[in-house]
Amino acid sequence: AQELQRIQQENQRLLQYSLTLQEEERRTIARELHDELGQCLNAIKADAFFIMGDNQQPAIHDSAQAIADTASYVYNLVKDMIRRLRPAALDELGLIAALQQTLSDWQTRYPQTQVDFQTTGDFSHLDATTNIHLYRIVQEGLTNVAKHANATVLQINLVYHTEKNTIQLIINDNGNGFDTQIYHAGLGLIGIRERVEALAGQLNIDSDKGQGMRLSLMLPLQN
Amino acid sequence: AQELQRIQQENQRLLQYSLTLQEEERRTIARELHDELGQCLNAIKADAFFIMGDNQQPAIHDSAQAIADTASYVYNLVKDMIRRLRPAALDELGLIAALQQTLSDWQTRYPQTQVDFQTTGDFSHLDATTNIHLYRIVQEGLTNVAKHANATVLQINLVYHTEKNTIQLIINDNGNGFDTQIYHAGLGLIGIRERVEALAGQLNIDSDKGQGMRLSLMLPLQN
Amino acid sequence: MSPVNYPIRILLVDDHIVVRAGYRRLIERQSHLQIVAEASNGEIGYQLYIQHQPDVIVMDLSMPGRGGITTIQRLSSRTNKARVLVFSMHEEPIFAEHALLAGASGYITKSSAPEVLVEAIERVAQGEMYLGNDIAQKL
Ligand SMILES: Nc1ncnc2c1ncn2[C@@H]1O[C@H](COP(=O)(O)OP(=O)(O)OP(=O)(O)O)[C@@H](O)[C@H]1O
Ligand SMILES: Nc1ncnc2c1ncn2[C@@H]1O[C@H](COP(=O)(O)OP(=O)(O)OP(=O)(O)O)[C@@H](O)[C@H]1O
Ligand SMILES: [K+]
Ligand SMILES: [Mg+2]
Ligand SMILES: [Mg+2]
Ligand SMILES: [Mg+2]
Repeated sequence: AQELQRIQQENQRLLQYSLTLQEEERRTIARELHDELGQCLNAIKADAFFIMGDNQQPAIHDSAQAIADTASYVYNLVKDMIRRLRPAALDELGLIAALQQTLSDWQTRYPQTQVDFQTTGDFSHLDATTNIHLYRIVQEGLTNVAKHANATVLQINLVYHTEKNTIQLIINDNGNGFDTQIYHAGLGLIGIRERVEALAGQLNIDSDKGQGMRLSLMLPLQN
Repeated sequence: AQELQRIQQENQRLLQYSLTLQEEERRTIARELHDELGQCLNAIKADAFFIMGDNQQPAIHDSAQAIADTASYVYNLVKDMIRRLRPAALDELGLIAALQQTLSDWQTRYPQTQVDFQTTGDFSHLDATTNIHLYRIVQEGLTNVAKHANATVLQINLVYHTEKNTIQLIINDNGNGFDTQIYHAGLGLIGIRERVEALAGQLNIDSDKGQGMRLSLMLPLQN
Repeated sequence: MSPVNYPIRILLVDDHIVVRAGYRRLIERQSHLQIVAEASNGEIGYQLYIQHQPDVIVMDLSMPGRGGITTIQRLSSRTNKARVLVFSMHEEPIFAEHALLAGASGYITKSSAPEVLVEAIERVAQGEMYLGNDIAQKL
């Protein structure tokens, strides 16, 4: 039993460690892309416009136009990559602001599902690791609702329980649901389970055919 | 004991899964950077050169020059990111070619250590996961030799044992070595251990002060 | 050196549309070069080679489906007349080694100056081997 516990702790430590490394790497790449590329591409575009305005030769005009178009194309691509890698708001404005931003983007894309986001308590002092894990879990929850639920209501509830020093996250939709006895976990739910485990939390998934789905998790906070 | 084994298997599965996901993501990012950004930047440069060659107005020439310079600068940045993320040769030319390239780059940077790379058998049919893990292990081995060993000889041996359907990798240097009883594992050796575990392999590290270091691992192959 | 009929007829094989458009603009401005066909992957490139018998194939390596190296192997086992100039993002010399082994006549990287592409096409059309400076130094 002691051996068991030791292995479980080792397990959690390794998981935590490799997830943290991965998020660090994402953050580094996003930052590099953001800090350097965006500005450079805009500078290129400005020079291309200058050439177009100042020159009448058609061949030169064509080349300058091609440069401007390609620079815009690359710029959009980079913006997209950065967004996928790391939500800028998370580091700069904190978890709640990042979630608000993400939920409002999601709401625009899926107007048929009404999103209701409620928070209770102060989340400004969460550490970066907890922040990113919670953020990614909500992100995967949203993807699943869009993909599988066909729901009309999606509730997301984030509660800080002061007395127990724990955080509770609930993601609840009223859509198709699924039979928890026979479903096949994809990468999404495994990833959520991993992150909860890495934070030594508890995960519950309740669902049934036609009954929507309710994902609920409890995280103990250190210190 | 059964419970223990179950947990260890679960452990290995999760590790395997999260390492695979991470490497997949790296590959995707590297490919996007390579296929889209790199090529677009070169196309921009080509058009800028054309404008320079065809135009005498100094203001236009300067702008085109600025475009070419900025595009080169960004290009070098992106190339660096790609190299860190994923060696293109691994996916396109296979494990042996990728290792040859990496070892020859390393040899150029560290001419004081003589590198000897030997392979026995055919490695063209390894799956992508085994490829990337073996590649990363050698990569970390090289970093460690450069950082800690001060060796004059580094031998790398990759053997495919047909009868047992296993792969053996040996990384052997004749440098400083370290006391395996008291050393502190950094992220490098932990990472190697993780990858070997994820592949259900066996890892052995032999070393002692002044005796060099020998890292040897055995991987069972599926099918 | 073998005699060359001008214009040099070129087949351009690259999966990236921006690259093809850019290099088409560049090549079309040279009166002695002519693009006779374009392909977005190795399979189509192979078919178009048979159909058009171009003087030079300018070939990318990384493409979805059949990539550059297997296409070069396939071309060289069919005919010894196909002259392939590899034009790739990859700057590691191991790619050039593999391409030349497969039967390519030249290798330049996409970060080479445009004049280099033009010169390499001319030289390969004349039956010479051509390696870009950056690669030749590292080989
Ligand atoms: N909100 C939901 N409503 C209905 N079914 C769901 C919901 N979330 C998950 N499921 C069911 O659970 C399964 C597993 O989800 P999971 O996120 O692990 O995988 P996936 O979404 O199918 O694929 P992946 O996340 O790897 O792209 C889904 O295939 C789906 O059947
Ligand atoms: N080839 C080697 N020769 C001598 N000592 C080595 C060698 N490889 C590893 N070591 C010793 O083992 C220790 C742990 O190696 P490890 O790669 O885990 O960490 P690190 O290299 O110190 O840091 P990191 O890899 O996290 O950057 C090293 O600090 C060093 O003392
Ligand atoms: K022409
Ligand atoms: Mg999912
Ligand atoms: Mg190390
Ligand atoms: Mg390509």
